[in-house]
Amino acid sequence: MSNVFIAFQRNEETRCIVDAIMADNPNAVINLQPAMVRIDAPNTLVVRRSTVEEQMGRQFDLQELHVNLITLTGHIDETEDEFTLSWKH
Amino acid sequence: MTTTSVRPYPHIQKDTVDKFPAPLLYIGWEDHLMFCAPFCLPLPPTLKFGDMLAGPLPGVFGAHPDFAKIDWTKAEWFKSGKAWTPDASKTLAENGLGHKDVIRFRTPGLNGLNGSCN
Amino acid sequence: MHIDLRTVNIEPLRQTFDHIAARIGPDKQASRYLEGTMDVQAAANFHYRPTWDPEHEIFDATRTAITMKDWYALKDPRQLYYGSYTASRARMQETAEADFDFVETRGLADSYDDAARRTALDFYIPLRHVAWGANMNGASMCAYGFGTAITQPCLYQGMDQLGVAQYLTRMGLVLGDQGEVQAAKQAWMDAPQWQELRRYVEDTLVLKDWFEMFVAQHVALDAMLFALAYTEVDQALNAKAGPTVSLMTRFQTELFEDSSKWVDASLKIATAENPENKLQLQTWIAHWRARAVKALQPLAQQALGADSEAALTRVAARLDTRLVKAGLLA
Amino acid sequence: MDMKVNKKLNMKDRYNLMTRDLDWEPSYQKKSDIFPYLEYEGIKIHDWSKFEDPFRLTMDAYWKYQAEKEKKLYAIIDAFNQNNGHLQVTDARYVNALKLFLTGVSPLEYMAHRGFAHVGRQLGGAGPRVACLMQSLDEIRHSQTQIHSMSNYNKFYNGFQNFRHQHDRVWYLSVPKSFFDDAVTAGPFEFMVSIGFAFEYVLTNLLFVPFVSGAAYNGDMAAMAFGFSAQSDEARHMTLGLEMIKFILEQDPDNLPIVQRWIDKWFWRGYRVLTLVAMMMDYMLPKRVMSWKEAWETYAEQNGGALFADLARYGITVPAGWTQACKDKDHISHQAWATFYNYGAAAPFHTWTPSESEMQWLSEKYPDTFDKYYRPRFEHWAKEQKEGKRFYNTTLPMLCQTCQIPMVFTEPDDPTKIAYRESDYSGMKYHFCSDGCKGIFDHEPEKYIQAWMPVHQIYQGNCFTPEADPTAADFNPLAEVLKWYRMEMGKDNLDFEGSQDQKNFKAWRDLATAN
Repeated sequence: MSNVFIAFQRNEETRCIVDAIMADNPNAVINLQPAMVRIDAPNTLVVRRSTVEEQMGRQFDLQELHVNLITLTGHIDETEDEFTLSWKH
Repeated sequence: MTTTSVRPYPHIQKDTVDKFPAPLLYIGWEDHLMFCAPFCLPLPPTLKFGDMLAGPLPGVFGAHPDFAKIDWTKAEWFKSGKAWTPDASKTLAENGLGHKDVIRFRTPGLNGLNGSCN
Repeated sequence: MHIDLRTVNIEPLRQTFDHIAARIGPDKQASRYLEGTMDVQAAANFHYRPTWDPEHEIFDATRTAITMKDWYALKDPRQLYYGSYTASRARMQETAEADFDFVETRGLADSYDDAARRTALDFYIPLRHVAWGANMNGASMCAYGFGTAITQPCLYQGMDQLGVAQYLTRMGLVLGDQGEVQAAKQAWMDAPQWQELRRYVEDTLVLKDWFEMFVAQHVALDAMLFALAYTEVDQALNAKAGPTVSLMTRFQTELFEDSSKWVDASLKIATAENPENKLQLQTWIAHWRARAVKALQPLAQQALGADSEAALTRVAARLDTRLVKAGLLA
Repeated sequence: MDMKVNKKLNMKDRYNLMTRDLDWEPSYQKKSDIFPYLEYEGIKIHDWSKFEDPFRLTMDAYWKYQAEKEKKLYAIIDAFNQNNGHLQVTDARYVNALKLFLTGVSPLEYMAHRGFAHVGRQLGGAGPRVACLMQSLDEIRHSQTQIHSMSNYNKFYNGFQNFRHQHDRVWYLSVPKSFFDDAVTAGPFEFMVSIGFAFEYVLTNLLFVPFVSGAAYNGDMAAMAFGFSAQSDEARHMTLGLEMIKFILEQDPDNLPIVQRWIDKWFWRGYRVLTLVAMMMDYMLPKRVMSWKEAWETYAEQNGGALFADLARYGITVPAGWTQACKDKDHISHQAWATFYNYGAAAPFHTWTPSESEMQWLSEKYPDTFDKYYRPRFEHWAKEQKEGKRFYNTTLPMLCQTCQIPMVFTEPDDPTKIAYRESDYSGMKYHFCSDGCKGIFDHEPEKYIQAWMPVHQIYQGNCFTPEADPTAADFNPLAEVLKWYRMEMGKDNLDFEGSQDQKNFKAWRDLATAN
């Protein structure tokens, strides 16, 4: 089993996204760097639209993730409701 | 192996000897990594090996404090990595050196700055 | 440490990069368009021949019969670089989004006249495939063309055409459904009235000379197709059934106006460069224009009936006006 | 996705309708004439529709989000420029990292733009074509945002002003140039494995994340902004690379050995180019982020390890050069900086010896190697410089025929011995820095014998301006080569100590703090 990770620029929007990820992924570990925030999680990590919307108090399209995304690893599965990273081994 | 291509691939050999004023010789000094890499020099095939040591080489390697201490009679030579004995009185060509050959020398007792191979 | 640096007035050593200064003079500030465009393509000392085209260098001006002393003479009058390009298209898509939204929320599609709906579906929706071909050609011209001044807008135009294909698909889904979109594809493949146009598009896909492709795509085909589709047919439907289709094709109308500026400028510069270019362009235009007219006739007929001939005459006249301005027609 | 439709279609079906359904089976032209480059590499694809693009971006969404990113980015660049932000960086030495980036990396972004336009036209499936064309657009973005954010530095510092001219000519810039030329001249599938997978997926984090974090640490908001903004596209690119390689491997078992060979080759080619990044991290940033070794352990060994563990189910193994690369992490940054220190007269940026506190940092980060193998040469050079004898190596080095880096790398198990490898081909000897580079040559010698080797080109007399007269008595070949490079002796090159950059930076900062 390996870690997947996702990293964002640090700003007001991603604060909500990161909070949502931490709420939905109890095993995730957060790593704050200058101007960047990185989240590692064992094997799989999910970004849930509904949770982000609760955090932001507005509608959120998962494709908006791209605006502040820095990097990620793992296989991606994206639907209207969830954006999932995972390794298959 | 050949290069796979959609149509026949051209043979463009850029660095053949005819394009240079003189054949290239690559020369490295073992245990002296202050010079980051071996050197590339165009040298006439008629140049005597001993004249190369006395002529061009000081300009190339002279910046190292070990260089002035070299006793060339004790230097060990390698050609393409194999031990090799050049004849200082013969030309590069007579010593069997051709275009793009690579030679290196070791100077026993002189192992770089404080023996650090630098 | 933070120091207030705004108050410092220091003299720059130079105003721009040397290759830009060589073009505009050393004392001028250069635009972002110029700095991001001029001479940015590698032009010397390529290391290897392409395995997919061993007869040429990676970038090679001899991939076309057109010659230019300086390929960077072919500047884009819109000065589009990536930032200004996406800003412009983002505005256009926002308008388009609002228009589609308007059509959908007001139920304009449901209340649209059925005869007009039939005409619109039959005429517009197969054009998504024409736009797809244009997208592929845009990629070709960008990949095999020479000099960023022209290859850059070729890709932008190719991506615009992908946008056109997607807006047309979307209009098909609003006016009809997925079945209608599939039926339109069937017509594109089999219906006799579409075959000349499909042949035209497929023939452009295999063109080896990228500037001939530019002529076949932008000058001969798009100049007439966009005028026919987004002026003539659009007006006819407007008169019959109101502006529903105009709302959903606004992107194309704006794009046509925008891209024509670039196409015309490029033609004009290449024509003025030398008499051989002019002759070559005239030869290509004569060939592809005749084919485009032939390909569009049955479609104009299908959409406009008895008015089609007059409409095509107007479309051709508009192209003539453009060619006169470019110096290709007396 | 923005394209809302009234008939309920799921995201995947809608996206298919917006992309692959636009494609059709041609009948007026042969498919093999429309897509002429799909056969010759030996890759077998049976069903292009099996390719899945996970980011289902339609053009309207692309324009919308990308325009938003651009707006944010240029706002930062404008503010940075208006406020003389360049004077806020830690030290003017930092600016040299940007020079290296603009001359070495930005032109590659442009090559990626054209290369992806090419494969975005030529691949047999509509899905991968669209994804490649979006990447082609992104890459011209990166090329331009880099030029634009460094445009202001160019106004105040030396060494940026001829980046484009120099990329095609200067000795060390043939390293990145030949890397990308190699990739775009390969077939479309190899291009996807080389750039899309090996570079974007395996190595890009090592290029961008340290560089961009370095910018952030050193107060360069403009470079940080373009870097992070570019990275937001990289996430899409990395995914395209990974999906592409999975797709190729799933299509036919015969593809595995070809793909494995490409992975071996391109891992090594890319890794060699990253030598420049290693050096930048360990020597060029006044305020360090992490050592190259740490970056390698994080982004290559851990993340790359996870990736190859995942690809094992297809039969893919870690690249052939992986073990050596992991050993080399203790060495390459020092060897590279020593090289640029040697040839500090021939590169359009400044070099320097690390200060005592910087050497202390290097000792801590590289406890097994720095003091033993590298400190002695830097101390010697610093001493000589103090005595007014700054060492400049003026004899041209021997280059590796494949990666074109001077032969500076040592044997994997003996850091005191330069690694020499050679092959005979077509009546001539060819030399390499490593087993990796030799293997690449031996597989396709016809390709690499064409290489435009800077040192050889100088000796052939091809690197002088038309005004130069090699027969003149006072002909100075190195000075003439610098002219041809469009490098101004004493301004663009030589040691940082005493440079115009150093003096100006200090004078301008003093202006800001004095009354």
